[in-house]
Amino acid sequence: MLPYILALVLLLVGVFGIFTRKNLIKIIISISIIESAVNLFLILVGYRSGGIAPIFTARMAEISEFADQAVDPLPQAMVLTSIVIGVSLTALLVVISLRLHHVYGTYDINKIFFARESDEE
Amino acid sequence: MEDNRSLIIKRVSRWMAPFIFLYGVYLALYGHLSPGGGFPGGVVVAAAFILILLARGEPAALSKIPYAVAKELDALGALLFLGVGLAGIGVSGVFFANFIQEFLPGQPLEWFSGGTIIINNVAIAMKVAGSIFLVLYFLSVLRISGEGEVGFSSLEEK
Amino acid sequence: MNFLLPLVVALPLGGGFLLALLPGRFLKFSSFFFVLVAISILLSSILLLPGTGYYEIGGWIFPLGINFSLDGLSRLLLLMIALVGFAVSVYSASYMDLYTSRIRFYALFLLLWAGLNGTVLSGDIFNRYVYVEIAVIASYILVGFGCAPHELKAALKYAVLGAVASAFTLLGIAVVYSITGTVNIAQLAARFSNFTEPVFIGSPAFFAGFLLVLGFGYKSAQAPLHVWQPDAFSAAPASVSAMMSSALVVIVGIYAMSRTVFTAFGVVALLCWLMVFLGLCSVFLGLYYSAKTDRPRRVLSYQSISQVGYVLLAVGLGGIVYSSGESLNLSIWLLVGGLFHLLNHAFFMSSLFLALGSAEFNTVDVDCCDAGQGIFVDLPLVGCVSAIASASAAGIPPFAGFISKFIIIAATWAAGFPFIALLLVFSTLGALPVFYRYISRALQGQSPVSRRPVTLLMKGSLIFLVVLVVSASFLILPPLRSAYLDSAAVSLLEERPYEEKINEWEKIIKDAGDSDRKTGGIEQ
Amino acid sequence: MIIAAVVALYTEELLSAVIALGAVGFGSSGTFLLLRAPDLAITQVVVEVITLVLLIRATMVVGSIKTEGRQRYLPYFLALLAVLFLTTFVFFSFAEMPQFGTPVMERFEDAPSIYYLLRGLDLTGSANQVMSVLLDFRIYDTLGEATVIFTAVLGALTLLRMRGRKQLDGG
Repeated sequence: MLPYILALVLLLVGVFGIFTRKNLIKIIISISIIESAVNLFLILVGYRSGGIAPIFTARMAEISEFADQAVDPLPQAMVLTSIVIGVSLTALLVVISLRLHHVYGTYDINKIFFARESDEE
Repeated sequence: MEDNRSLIIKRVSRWMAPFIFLYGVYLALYGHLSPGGGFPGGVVVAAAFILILLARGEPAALSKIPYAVAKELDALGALLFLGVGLAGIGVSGVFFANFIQEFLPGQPLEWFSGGTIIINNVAIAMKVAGSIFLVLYFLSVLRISGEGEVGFSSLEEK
Repeated sequence: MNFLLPLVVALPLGGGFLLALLPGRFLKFSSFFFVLVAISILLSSILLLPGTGYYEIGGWIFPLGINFSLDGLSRLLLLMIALVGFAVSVYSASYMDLYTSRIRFYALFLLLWAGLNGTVLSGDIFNRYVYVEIAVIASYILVGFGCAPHELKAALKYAVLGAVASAFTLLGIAVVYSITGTVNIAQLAARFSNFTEPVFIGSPAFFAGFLLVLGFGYKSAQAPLHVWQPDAFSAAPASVSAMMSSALVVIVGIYAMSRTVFTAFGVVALLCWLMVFLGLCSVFLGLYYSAKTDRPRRVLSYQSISQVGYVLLAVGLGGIVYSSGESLNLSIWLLVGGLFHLLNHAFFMSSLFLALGSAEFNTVDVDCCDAGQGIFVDLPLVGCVSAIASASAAGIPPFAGFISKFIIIAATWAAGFPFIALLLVFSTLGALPVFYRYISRALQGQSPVSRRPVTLLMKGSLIFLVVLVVSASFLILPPLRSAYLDSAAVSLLEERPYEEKINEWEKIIKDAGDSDRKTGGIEQ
Repeated sequence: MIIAAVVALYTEELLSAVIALGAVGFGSSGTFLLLRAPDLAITQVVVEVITLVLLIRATMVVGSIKTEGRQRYLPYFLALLAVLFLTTFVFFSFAEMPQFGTPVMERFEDAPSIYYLLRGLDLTGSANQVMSVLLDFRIYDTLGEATVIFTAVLGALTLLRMRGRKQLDGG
């Protein structure tokens, strides 16, 4: 149970950060934290106590022995996909926030979102 | 700006870059036997070019991998991946059938095994290398601060 | 016809990849190619309409691999996306003249379309999450396509909150996987119907369902989570707003949500109540804000929130009635009303947004359009299209919008929720003055300076859409209704899809396990 | 890792925050290695490097020290509410959650995972079962993943244009 709870504490830290931080970079960091927490949770689900990596090597004689020991490969494949999706999103967010920084000169979301309309055009 | 990089960095990067590149190719080609695979392989390949870009400047990097090539690599990798799927329809009649494994099964644990998995890993590596290089290239060339408009007019093609 | 199923996703994907490859000088060719891809997707979606079935990708039996599933609901929605997408792509072939790098727009639009088709067809919740991500990432970019500060701000708001919603969706999927050991929807349905204990508050299944409903609810802009939508729809190019309001919001939100709650979890009343709550909130908040504002884009986007709220409410109530087991007929009527309203919403919202976009294209000056005064004076066709579509949206009797709202309200009343039915009557009446004001402001007063004529392509797609808006009412005639709408509703309520397939799979895995145990025993 | 996450959120200097995020990422990479997921460990390291490069690029535009503005209480209240809400849910539902260390194939006989492990080598010929799941059994997911990167990169380039709308004077 403890590992699940640690992963969820990490998630909660990220959620707290999303709500309270005002800096765009900090918000992107919070999103990254939430994503790693979720990925960690998914891997924990597939873990087998005392298991081995799901890669068959020449040392193993029997496939059933391998199947009895290896950890679950499906969550690993899913996490691989979600890590990639996460980094794509981060890249996109960084590009958008860089461009906004050029316009407003700050990463503070209050200053960006409550800027006067006349500044925009 | 071009000449304030230290000579050591330039020399070391000249020696390191090919090895990093080879490591990336290895990760992609042996993904079905050992940990690794197309995505990290592609990123490591891109990292080799980024190293050249950062250590030796823009012209050196673009002489190794021009902007247009990176862009095509990105799209071609994706097309190759989709093409493997469509070839599955052509050969075995099923979308994304592993048709190589079906007709030419390799020996498990040898390099030639897994059928289309190798091709797919290479396709993903191409795609990822192209796209990561493009993003980091444009972000590193982007002006850091200053007045006026930012962005690239070269990207506004009609 | 099942061989067409992979093509419906592969065509827009391949088209998008190829268009991204083209250099900028092939502008004419790329516009032509873009419309050609759109036509071929439309054709294959029409060809897919008669049948149902599944397709196993890679030839793996489907809890093992991923399957496309085409049933009564997904074929209808596939055709709806294709019709709207076709009209929007013909429209944007000349509307996007306002912007730079049109080829990238075409590529991104096709990728958005591919994501939507993949979401509709997928029979696997994790795969659905991936395709939803494609669609929403493409839409984050398309919202900020103009690169002006306010557009980038809208895109940023949408993307930041969307990333959090996606993470929660993934967490929900992880919890589902940990309690059931599968992500395939057919197997999930079998698993949940075998569970002895139902989904109750505090069970992991409810936690997962709650996360999934909230995650998809964010993407369908349901009321407490709608904050991104008006900004995004005001900032995006008109064609993108049309596609997003009519297809994206509905598909990645309502369709994905109801597939999870109904098909995978097996109609959970608690989650249906959550859907009804979200729907009711958005009906009223959408109406309230659309009455408060004068800017046309915002009026339309808040109205869109409100109309999608009707759909969610009807679908949720249908689930509640079904799970209480009182009257199957009534729950089917509720779902039919909801789905019919969903189709109507797609057609009238896309024509309203495209008509407004034509006015913006015509006047060039965006500030003037923002005020909304007299923008349709010089454009009789556009004004006409807008008027017809708003009449349908406001629920004026001969139009399809009236019929669908009437069905929803009547069935809600009959199902024993008179209070909700009265609220809905009130909100339907409340929408009338909003649309009246919208149209009359746009048709009266000084017409702004016209700079660009509205092109033939744009007019053509507007006429195409308005024909759809009007002819949608035929869908409620008994033969068509029983063929399409009823079967869609039944397929949503159907408890265990592809049951025989799952039984086959259980036999296969049992054999594999037995033979394995045998050889293992000999070795030892 | 949790400490690093808290540091990442509460440190004043953006660059140190980014580096603390790096610690979170490398920590999770190490955890993946402990949990017998070497593929993921490699990918996570590589991705973390990219994320760090991107975020450091983003912090380069500001001065080194950036103090946050005046804080309001409403966001804290909302955050506490959300956290409490999630915690309650988690508290109740985790009593029902399966034990840690028992993967799904030990609990369900018909989970696809058993079949991947038993027959993956024969059917796909790939020794690395993660790859055989990723690139053969569930290759359609990977097509989606590749499309996501493609879309994001195409979009990043699209959003880096100098101006998005054409000039008005052209008519």
